[in-house]
Amino acid sequence: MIAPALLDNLIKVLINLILATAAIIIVKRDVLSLVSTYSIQSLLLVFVASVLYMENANVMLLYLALLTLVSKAMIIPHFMERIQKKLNIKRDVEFHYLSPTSALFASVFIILVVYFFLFRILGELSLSNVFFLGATVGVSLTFMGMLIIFSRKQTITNIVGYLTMENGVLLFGLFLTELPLIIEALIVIDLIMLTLLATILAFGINSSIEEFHARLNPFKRFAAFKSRLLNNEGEDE
Amino acid sequence: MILSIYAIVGFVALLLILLCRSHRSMNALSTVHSLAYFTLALYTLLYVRLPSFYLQDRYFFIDHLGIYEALIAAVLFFFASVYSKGYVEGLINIGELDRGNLKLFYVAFNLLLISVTYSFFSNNLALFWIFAELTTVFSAVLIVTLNAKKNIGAALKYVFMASTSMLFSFIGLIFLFTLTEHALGAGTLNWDLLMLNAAQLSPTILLASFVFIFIGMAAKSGIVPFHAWLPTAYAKAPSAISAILSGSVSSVGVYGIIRAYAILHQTAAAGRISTLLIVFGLASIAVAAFSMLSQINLKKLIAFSSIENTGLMILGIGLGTPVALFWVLFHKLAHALTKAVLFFSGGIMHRQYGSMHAEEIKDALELQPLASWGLILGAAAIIGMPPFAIFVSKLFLLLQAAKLSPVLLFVVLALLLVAAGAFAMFLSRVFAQDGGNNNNKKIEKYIVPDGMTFSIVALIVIIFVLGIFFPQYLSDLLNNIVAELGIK
Amino acid sequence: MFISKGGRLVRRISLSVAAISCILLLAFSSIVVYQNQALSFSLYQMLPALQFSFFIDRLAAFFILIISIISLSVSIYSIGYIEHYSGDTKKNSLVSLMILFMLSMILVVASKTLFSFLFFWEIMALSSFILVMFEYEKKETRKAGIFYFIMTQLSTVFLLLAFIMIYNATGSFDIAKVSDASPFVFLFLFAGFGIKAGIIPFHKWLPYAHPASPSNISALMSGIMIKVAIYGLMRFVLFVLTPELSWGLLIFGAGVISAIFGVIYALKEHDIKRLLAYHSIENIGIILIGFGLYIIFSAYGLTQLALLGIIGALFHTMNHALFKSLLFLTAGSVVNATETKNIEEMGGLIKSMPYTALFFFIGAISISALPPFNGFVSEFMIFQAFLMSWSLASPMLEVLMIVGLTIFALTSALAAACFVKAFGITFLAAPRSEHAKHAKESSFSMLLGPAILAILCVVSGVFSYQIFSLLGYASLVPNLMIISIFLVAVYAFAFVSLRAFASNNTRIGETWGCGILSQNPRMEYTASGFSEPIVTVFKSVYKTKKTNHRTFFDKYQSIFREGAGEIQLFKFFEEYLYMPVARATDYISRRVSCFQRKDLDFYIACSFVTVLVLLLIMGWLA
Amino acid sequence: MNAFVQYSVLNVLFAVLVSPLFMSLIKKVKALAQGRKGPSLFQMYYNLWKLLKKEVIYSSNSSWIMRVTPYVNITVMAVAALFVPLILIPQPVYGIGNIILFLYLLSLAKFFMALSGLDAGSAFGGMGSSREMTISALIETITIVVFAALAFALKTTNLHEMFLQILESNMLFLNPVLILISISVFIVLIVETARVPVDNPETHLELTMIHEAMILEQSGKNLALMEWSHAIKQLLFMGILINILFPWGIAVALTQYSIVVSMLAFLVKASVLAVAVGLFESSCAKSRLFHLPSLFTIALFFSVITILIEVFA
Repeated sequence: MIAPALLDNLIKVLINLILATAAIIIVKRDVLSLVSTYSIQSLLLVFVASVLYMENANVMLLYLALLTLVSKAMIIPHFMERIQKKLNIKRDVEFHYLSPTSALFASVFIILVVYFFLFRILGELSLSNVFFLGATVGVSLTFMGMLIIFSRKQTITNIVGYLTMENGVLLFGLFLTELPLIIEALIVIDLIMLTLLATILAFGINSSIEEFHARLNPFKRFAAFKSRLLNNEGEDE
Repeated sequence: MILSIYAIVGFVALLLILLCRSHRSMNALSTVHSLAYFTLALYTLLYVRLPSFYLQDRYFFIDHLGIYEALIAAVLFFFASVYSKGYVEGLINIGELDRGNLKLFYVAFNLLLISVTYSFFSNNLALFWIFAELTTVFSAVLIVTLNAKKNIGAALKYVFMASTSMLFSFIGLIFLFTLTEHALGAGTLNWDLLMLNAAQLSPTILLASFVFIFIGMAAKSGIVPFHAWLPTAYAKAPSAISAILSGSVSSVGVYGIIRAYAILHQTAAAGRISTLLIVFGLASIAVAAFSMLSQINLKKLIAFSSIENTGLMILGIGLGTPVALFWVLFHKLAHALTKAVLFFSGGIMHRQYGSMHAEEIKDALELQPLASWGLILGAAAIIGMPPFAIFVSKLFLLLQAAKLSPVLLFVVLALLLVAAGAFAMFLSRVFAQDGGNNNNKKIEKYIVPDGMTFSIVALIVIIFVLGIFFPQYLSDLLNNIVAELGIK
Repeated sequence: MFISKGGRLVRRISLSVAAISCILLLAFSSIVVYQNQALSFSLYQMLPALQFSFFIDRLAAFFILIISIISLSVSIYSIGYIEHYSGDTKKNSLVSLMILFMLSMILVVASKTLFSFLFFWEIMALSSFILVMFEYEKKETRKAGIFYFIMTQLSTVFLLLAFIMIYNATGSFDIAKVSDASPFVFLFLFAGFGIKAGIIPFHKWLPYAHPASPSNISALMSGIMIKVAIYGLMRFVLFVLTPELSWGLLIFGAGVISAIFGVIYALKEHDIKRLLAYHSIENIGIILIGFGLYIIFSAYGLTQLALLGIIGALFHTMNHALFKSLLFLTAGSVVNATETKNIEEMGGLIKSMPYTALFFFIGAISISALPPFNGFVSEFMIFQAFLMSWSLASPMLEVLMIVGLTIFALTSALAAACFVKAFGITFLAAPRSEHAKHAKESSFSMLLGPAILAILCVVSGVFSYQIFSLLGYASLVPNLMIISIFLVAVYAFAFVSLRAFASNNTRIGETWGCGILSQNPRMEYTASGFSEPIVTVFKSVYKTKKTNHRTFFDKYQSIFREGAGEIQLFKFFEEYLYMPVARATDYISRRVSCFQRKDLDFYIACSFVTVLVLLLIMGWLA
Repeated sequence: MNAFVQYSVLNVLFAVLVSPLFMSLIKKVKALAQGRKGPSLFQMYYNLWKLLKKEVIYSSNSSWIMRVTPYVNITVMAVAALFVPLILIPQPVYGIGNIILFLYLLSLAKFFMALSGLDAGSAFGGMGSSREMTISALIETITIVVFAALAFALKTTNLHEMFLQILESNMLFLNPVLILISISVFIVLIVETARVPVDNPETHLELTMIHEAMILEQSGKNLALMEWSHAIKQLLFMGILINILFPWGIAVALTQYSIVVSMLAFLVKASVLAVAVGLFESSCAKSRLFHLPSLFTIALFFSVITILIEVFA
């Protein structure tokens, strides 16, 4: 068994790393490295879940880590890279409303606001320090993802922003509580579908309508992901 | 039991659609599907003891509110599919829709029906959240099946705005779950349990979680300032889909707010929530009303009117009295049906003129009398003229608002006036336009298929009847809902 | 009463059915008016709170009487009138909407609950809006329609406010006495009904909507719809609220202003229907003056004078309905025959359309309040109330009465001047345009409808004393029957004696034109010329701006080359009241719709900021 | 009833027969003031007689309005004569004597007259009608206010009762209120009878004329009737002024003696007034149409002053 204090420190390091990836995403202009940074971030999330598992010995967390690993660190980045190669967009250099530096300052501000908020709201639940930090970073990450969405021009970057938001929510959830597994799984699937759709849409924006429909329509071409997910949908009911 | 029948019907319908090839059969299947849902809902309402719960964790349940919403959705989908028969055929003929995409269209259509219905039957709020997200996905697919580049932009807007906000909702759910975990020992997101134990939960955190949930639901239902996707999406979607989007998909958001509000209503935080809802409702009405005024696109006009009406509903919920909620629920029904009339009529105009812009629509009364009168009567109904259903619900909502504050009443009335004026201005502008004498290319008259005529006429009759006849049964049902929601 | 398909015959039948039901209603309501017994019944209950129930007392019956008379004659008139529109569908929808319109007005008046009042009020508004928009192809119609719509909705907004406040005070939808209502209730009611009735400064829709709508509809709208608003005001002020002196003063003041401005604006109009519309404003003003006097005198306990005021107002309501509908119907015939609304292009119609001219003439005499016709009787009562106000206890009020009297007298004198113009330019002298030259007399039904009203105008004037005796108010009016007998007798005497004793030779010659032979219509006095002196006298009211440009051949400016002059009328209310509101609304709307033209990033940023702000607020409040 | 019929016949006949006399009298006074000899006092009777014997010429544009107007005018004036007791004050019945009714009867005549001005399509007629209606709109207002002042002062709206009251109160020349009112009434009289400075009855075919322009197209017996009714109208206003200022001499009961006395008394009083009118006219110049409102304002001013005195005293 590893000492809890060490684990706490480990978690702290991981959380800082996650923040760092978010910062990188905010300032990076190279699309390919954006996607890979995202997959690193997801991987860090998997680590956080595993470390928490070591602390709590809750199998749920392990499953969750696995789910995240498969979906967020592998499937989605892979899919996005493919799309991105198709589109041949290398860089996203335009910044809206916020320049990279001011976006970073804004992120600091966000973290402060979120901390203040959570402190006031969750004060009565008396969470441990680490958990509280995790929750704060989770929510802040969500906001930073949103910040990425509106400060960048390319849809593909926007999707990365959205994914960062998701990661933030996931992080928040990890530290605060764990939902029933089935729900978690459904949520992940849900999010994957959304991401895929958004990616296809992003593809559509930059390609011809025929190509777009070919990619969108699972009945026209194989488009494997889509059709499999649709079948999943049928089972849900 | 009922729920599995629902699932089986949905699954079979989907399977058959996947198998069959012709447009006619796909459409027929969709119609049968929605009709079956309608029958099921009716059956449930009449013969099943409500609320009833399903699955061992009580993830699903059917209570009066759920079945009521499901009923509205089924009716809308039914009319939309009847309408689609001719409408989609027309889309294909003029090349706005590829025949190859037809299957995708119908699959998404039916999946949308299924996910909307199931979102109403979810007891677990996280499950509800999932279905709500799914409705976004399928609606977006429906929007982008058309062959227009602009539709992709619209869908992107929709997906991004709705789902980013929905993530905040999820944060809210996590709050809620944590809260119950701390207060009750075991975390739960089951609505019935939350209702039962609401009094023991901390109002502050409840409030915070409500606000987060509200953000997502607000984006889903198009409340200002999360509304920007709505006019574009409604305008770009095929008219049959716009009707559904307006009547039942964004209704999912309002539904979520009602559910969450019901929980909060049991606690000390109710007052603050009311303020929040009233502020957002008012902002929605105001922005929508003024946007309508300078609108030149028919469908956008109708879309903004949806925002305005949603705002009114939110405001009504915020008032927090049983009577107000009663009429909010009725308003939901009336608004959904009336909007369908408008969108369907607008669809005919779109077929006729290939555009929704005011200056393109000429000689409308001669060329398309049905659609024109549909628009006129629909507009009259939506701005709350008797003898249509919205008149009554608006009147009572305003009565309730007046109880709170006369100033509020005055502001709302003034804004409603602006909205009404916008409709009048737009319609009179449109119908006053004639082709002029110099139209060498005589516009060919678009022959309206029977299914479209039927939908419009039937809906007008329904809103008319609802406007002058209030069935005892409906009033019992609505009272039941209000009681179940614990609004006292 | 509601038919939408079919041909000419069906329309005829439905209009006749409408006419017959009007006769029945007429009989019914006159019985109620005569016997002074209220009756009440509930028709249909939608929800426990929402009842469609009706209650007809003397006041309601009186208004129903008015409505049914006007509807009767308009129905008859419409049989002929609608045939000049093209398209069966269009005609049929006109007929059915018109009947719906009439029905809704009757039901508004008969309503017992606030709910049914509002319900039918809105139906009335909606059907009349569609009717105004009937000739939707025209641009003016569109403008008029919008204007009408906005104003009528505004009126509903105010009514709704008032009704809701009444509901909150009593807890029920009954139109029943409210013990302590806030003055706002009255103000809202006044604004609501005032807009519909066309009180200045809410009057602007009238001169737009009346010319735009078909003439039979104008007759209905001006004849009775604005009276329904008067009914509402009377019903609510007298039976629901407890009138106070200050309310009376407000109503009185509004009445005085409407009356004088209405007629002054009417004088400068050359569009015959717009002219009549402005006169509606004037007459509504007169009715309100009567009503205001009633409240003022009641507050001082002067029952007799108060009675004069209210009976005068009510009788004038009826009279105005009669003669204004008559005028609109005949004006409609004229417009149909000449295809223009501009009176400058009419003239000489008295020869081609003798009956129409006669009916218009009767209407003109009535509206100018000349004895022994009906318009005189009601104005007489109001005058009488004014003149007898010496018994008022408050000197300041008496001064106010004098001011009111002066303006009222001016109003009725100007009205006469205006109708000299309207009748003289339209019907007399030589035709001023080709259209006028070829005008034809209208069909039988288009004469029968106005004929009924014309006869009623005369009868209700000449036999007013007898009518009032029957109702128990004998002492209020002079016996005009005697006067009329005198008039007829003297006329006959003069005629017979001159026929017997004076020369009976007559010769037809050309109008003397200072030696110029062969007069042409351009030498006739025009309508603008006719009203010019009055416009000059009241130039401060019109805010006219006269400009002229002249050029000369020489530098001393003595040999005139050419010149142009123009008179601009400054539309005071439009400039200062309506336009600022419209501009502000437009400005806001443009600013708000800017929001819709931004891109996705902007919206996300908006959501972002909103969420952050919510977060801060929550943190702060927690 | 019987007494009323007797009063009617007497008063109307007297008014109709005597009225032309004063038209000529005023002309005579004006002529004398200008140093001319002037027409005979009965000149107007001769004129009427002559006109009655002439043929009537109608314009081809004209309609029945033109044809009935003269009769309407004379009829209305005759009936209006019932309202102003010249030689006998009867008991008021049927609302006869009411000032509003009286004024509006006169308006009726004016209405027809103005229309007949437009009927022939002559520019003169139109101009006359237009100006007449403008002036009458203003003066009617003032007349009503003047009568309102009377009503406020005497607490009745019936001319008969008013005169009776003045007669019975012994306020000989001393009532300031009545004097103020009579100034206004005098102005009304000048305006209503189309005299200088408002109108110039002597000008023909000049742009200053108002009344004459309106009846320009009338001829023969129709013109006679118009002139005659104009004379009656003048007499009626004179009667009102006389009865306000100096009613004494008028009969209150119907006896032969009193009637004769009151007839003579009236002739004397009216002659004095006619001379005054003539002198007034001679001392004024015709003023511009648009300067007239200021004249009217004087009348309004006096009557309003009267009312204020009544109200505040």
